[in-house]
Amino acid sequence: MKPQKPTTLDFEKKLDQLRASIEKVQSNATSQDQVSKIEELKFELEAQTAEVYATLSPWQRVQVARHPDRPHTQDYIDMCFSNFIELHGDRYYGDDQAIVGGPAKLGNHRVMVIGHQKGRDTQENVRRNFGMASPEGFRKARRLMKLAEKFKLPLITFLDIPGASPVLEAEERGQAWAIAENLMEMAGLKTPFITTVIGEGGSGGALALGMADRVLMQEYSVYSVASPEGAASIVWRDHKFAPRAAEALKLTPSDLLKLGVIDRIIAEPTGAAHRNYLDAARLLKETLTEELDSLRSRSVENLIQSRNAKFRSIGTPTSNPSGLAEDSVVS
Amino acid sequence: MKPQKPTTLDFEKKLDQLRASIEKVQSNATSQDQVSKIEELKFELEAQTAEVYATLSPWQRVQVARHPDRPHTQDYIDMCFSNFIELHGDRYYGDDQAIVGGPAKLGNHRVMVIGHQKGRDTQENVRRNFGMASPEGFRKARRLMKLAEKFKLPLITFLDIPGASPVLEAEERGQAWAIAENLMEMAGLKTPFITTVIGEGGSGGALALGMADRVLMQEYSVYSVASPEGAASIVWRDHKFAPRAAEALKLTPSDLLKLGVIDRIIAEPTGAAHRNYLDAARLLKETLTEELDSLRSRSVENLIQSRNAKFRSIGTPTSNPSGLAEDSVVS
Amino acid sequence: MQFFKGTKKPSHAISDLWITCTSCNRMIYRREHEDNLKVCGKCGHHGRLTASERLELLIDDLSKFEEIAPEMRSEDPLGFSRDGLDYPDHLKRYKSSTGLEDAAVAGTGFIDGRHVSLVVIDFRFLGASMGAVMGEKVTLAVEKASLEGVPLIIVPCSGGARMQEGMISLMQMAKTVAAIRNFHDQGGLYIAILTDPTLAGVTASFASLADVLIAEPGATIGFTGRRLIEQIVKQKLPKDAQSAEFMLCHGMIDLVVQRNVLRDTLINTLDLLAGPTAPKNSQAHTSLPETVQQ
Amino acid sequence: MQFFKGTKKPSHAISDLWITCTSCNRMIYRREHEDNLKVCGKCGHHGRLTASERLELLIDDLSKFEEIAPEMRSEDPLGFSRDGLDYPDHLKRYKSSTGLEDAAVAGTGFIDGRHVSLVVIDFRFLGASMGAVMGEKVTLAVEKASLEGVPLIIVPCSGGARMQEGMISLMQMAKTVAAIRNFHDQGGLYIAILTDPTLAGVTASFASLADVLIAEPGATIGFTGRRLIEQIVKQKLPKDAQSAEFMLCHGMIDLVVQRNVLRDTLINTLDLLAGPTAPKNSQAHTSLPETVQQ
Ligand SMILES: [Zn+2]
Ligand SMILES: [Zn+2]
Repeated sequence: MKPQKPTTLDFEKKLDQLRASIEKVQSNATSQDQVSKIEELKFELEAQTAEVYATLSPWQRVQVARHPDRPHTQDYIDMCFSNFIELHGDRYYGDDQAIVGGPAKLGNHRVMVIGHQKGRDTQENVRRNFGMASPEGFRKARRLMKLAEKFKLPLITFLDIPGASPVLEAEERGQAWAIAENLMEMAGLKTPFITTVIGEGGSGGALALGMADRVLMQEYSVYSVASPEGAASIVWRDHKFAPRAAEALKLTPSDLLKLGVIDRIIAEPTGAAHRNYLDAARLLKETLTEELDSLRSRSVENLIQSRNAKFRSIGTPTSNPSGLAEDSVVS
Repeated sequence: MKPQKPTTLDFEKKLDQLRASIEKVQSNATSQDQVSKIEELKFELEAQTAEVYATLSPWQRVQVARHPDRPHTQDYIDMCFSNFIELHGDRYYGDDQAIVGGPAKLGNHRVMVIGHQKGRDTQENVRRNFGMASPEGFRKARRLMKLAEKFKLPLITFLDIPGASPVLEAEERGQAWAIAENLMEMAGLKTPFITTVIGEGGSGGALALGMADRVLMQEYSVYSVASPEGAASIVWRDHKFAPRAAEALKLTPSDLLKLGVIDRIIAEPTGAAHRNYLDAARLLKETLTEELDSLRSRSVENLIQSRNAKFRSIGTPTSNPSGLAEDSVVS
Repeated sequence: MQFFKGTKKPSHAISDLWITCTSCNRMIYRREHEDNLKVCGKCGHHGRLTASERLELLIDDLSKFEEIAPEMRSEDPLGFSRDGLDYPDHLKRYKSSTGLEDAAVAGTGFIDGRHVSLVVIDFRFLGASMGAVMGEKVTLAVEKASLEGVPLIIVPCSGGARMQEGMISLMQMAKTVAAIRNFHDQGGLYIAILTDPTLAGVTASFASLADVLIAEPGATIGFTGRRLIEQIVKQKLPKDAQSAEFMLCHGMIDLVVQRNVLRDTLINTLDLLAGPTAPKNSQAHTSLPETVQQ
Repeated sequence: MQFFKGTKKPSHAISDLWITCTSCNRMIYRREHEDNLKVCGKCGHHGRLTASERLELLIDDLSKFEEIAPEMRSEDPLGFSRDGLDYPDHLKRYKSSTGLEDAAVAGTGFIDGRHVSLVVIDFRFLGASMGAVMGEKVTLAVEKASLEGVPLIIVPCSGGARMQEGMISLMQMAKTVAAIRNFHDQGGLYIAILTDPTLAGVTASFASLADVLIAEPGATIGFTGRRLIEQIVKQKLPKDAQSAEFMLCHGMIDLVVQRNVLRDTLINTLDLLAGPTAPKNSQAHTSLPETVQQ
């Protein structure tokens, strides 16, 4: 559901001013001159938007990824998929609305789609706990993963979570256990599996849906081991160092592509997904379809082997048995 | 743990009087005459006990099966097994103390033992909810069944439950789901599996641990689709008809052996297990060992096939396609 | 849709023309209620359907329904008698009032052209208590689905165990579940539609083990009946306790679906999980993939 | 038992002779504390053990411990620097204070004559945060256990993720779990002994996926740290929240075991689940049955 009242980030303000000018001219445009003026302003808006977004700092990118108007999982389900049936419940304790999922069609592919779900307004955010999933959400996701495996539906997940719910009740019901069980499930899941970070990929709660054959990120999403605020508290002992932490954590798509943590970046329309839902959805759907076609041409055994080999290789440090390795490079 | 203050059932009263006489004579026995008197009284006690227990009505058998002094699962674990390690928790919600379980040794066999656990005194009964298991108890049992299967430990279970916990909280956490999942687990469990009703085998909560290759009952246990009180409420619309329901339900070991629901009856010492823990345990252990030796000589595939074939055949009604079968018997 | 055309209404006395909603107590014109699939137009209460009404609602063509073991009836394993009424005579009374041999009706039919194995259950027959006939018919339907590689659809309903069959009744839980485990191990698709009420041994065996659990609005679903819980805890339960919506909220079921879109939801679920309809008697198991190489 | 004979104590200044219990604040004679396996004689508080103390406590003979990748050390994948302190220099400080390259020590050894693959973790090294070295060493130990068909014993401890390695740190969760899944699929036995504290990504990956989860008394175990929870909910948590005993009560762990019987409990568990000790390099996988025919 698109937002009723758009939110403007600091660095978007001058773009909003341009937008206001365009509307003003447009509202009483009669002469050919005025029409040209509008065209000119629109061109200007496009150029300035591109410029602003080309030079975002990592911390500004975090703001975009968290933008309250940014499309969420259900928006992409509505725009990219058909025949979706939302399935509910973990069969143990509850139905966590911070995670949604169910079978659907992506073009002609029957798939299982699961994602973190933030709310759009305060009321929905309370219901969805601001997208901070609880153990029963992760367990619902695991149940749906097993269904996907059983019925040989490729799995498509969307990551968009500030972090797993940080309350005592979640601890009591085994937040860590729920996440670990999901990882173990995904490590051997016998079906093609694509994940896309569509907003905030926050820590273990994000990875709990994201151990996929193909890990994609939308252009203005971020994916991080901890929130910049949390990392700042730990490393700088003050959450106000969040912008510096955002820089240091290397949480942008291009950095993570270089680090080998993700496989591909999905472009967003100028001004990011929250300015143009339809184009964002179209670009996402095209990429998902292309990736899915490619994965389906491979055997499930091959997929699982490659999936685990990929995660096996991330960050493997050089082992220097007896400290000889460094020297032996010389000889 | 043996009870401190024994309880006496109505039909045991005259036996208790005899016991009191013996103690009285014993306490100041000096002459040879008195010693002979004691022998005589003891002989009389044995004979009368045998007589009383030979003619128990089904309803009286229900009282014996529920006898507060009757040995419970933990008593048999202590007396028949060694090296027991109690494992806790369902990994979802809690640790239900109405079910205990863990690996142990039965003679030289490494096994997994699981059973319903009633309390001995009020305090323990509160902790163990009078043996009425909750969903997390059944889920703990399922986890231990899976461990047994993984490590190829034969499974030995003890049934002793008035019924699954009948409170709203148990409904909320899926009491029915937990029991059904256990049945599905046991239906394909790849390990030899023996169950013994040691007290009250109450309904689905009992069966949730009891879909075994060999279903045994101790001589003075009962196994029933519902408590006699519950069945009386349903059928006679008054729980006071419990004695009549106990009769009608065919819940005694010999009736159930005839009906093909159980495979074997384990003898108890004269006066039932609560009068003689050690002999009851010895008879139980001998039977379990014998049955286990026999099951271990068979392949797991064969066991599962026979297990399901047995339950498949229970109560299969005559199908009379087109109503012809009855006539065709004549021709 | 010509709904419930099989329902016989011999006379048109006033009491036959109007019924009272069991939920909101308002009078409803019977014809309208039946046109509305027995859902109260005022309060949305979903009335119970008979076995044949349920079949008519779900399958393409009642005449193509091939019933499994239609004549199967309860034996009297315990020699059960209550106040002079023998169990077999008791059953005969229900047969004459319902036209059924027992609560469960099993068979194969088509849903949107797809061959399925199906069980529906009629509460009118002794409160749909589970005895050997229900256990056996469910098991036969599951075995049929396994054998033919078609989806399994069960529409459970039950007040509890069939007391008159004692432990034979309890053992039907084990029997049905063993068949369902085998079906799942083969990769079969099982969808259950829980109706009012689904309780006790039926919920704790075949009913809750579906891949997708749909429930009708307001249906009572659980293990222990409300009356017993209230006796034990000595207080009234909230009105919605054990309702389908309550169970959805507690994570136990997938969907609560209004009866007027039940068949469509079922068809969509079948299409998504089992794939496009294969022609009848096709070799392909419906749950096999179309394009993933194995 | 000659406990912690490896602990070096160069001087005997008064501050070295006495320590203060971090739980009850009472003074304890250091020698007595170490003889008591660093368990406070007054309040029972289980003090943290170093990696070598933990090994000495659990395995038969420290000299037969074959360490895996002892020289492996963190690289600096992000080029991380804080206030002029580069991450590699940061690590060097910890190396010089602990003598370790990183928090995790992995290897193979014997417990009661049984060959096992083992990982112990030392909190002193950067709060036992999980970076690529811990992830890699755990993975290598799991792979070793798979390859040799021996039980896997991990003694986790961690304050959280290694921020300085960013997403590389997070990915260690996936890496370790994939190895553990493979080990479980092979039927391997994995026992974890959770120590104070076991939090965040370590609990949410390899630590909680054991067949048997043992914890030390009073150990803090969970996902989110206490401080963050208290910030979010704006109130103090109960003192025992996230303790081993709390987690036992909530069904998350199997056993809380006093340190003085920990080794015996571990041996009994190994004997029961993996069977009698097989000679080293025996062909038989320890989890295979002795008498059941397959
Ligand atoms: Zn109404
Ligand atoms: Zn202390």
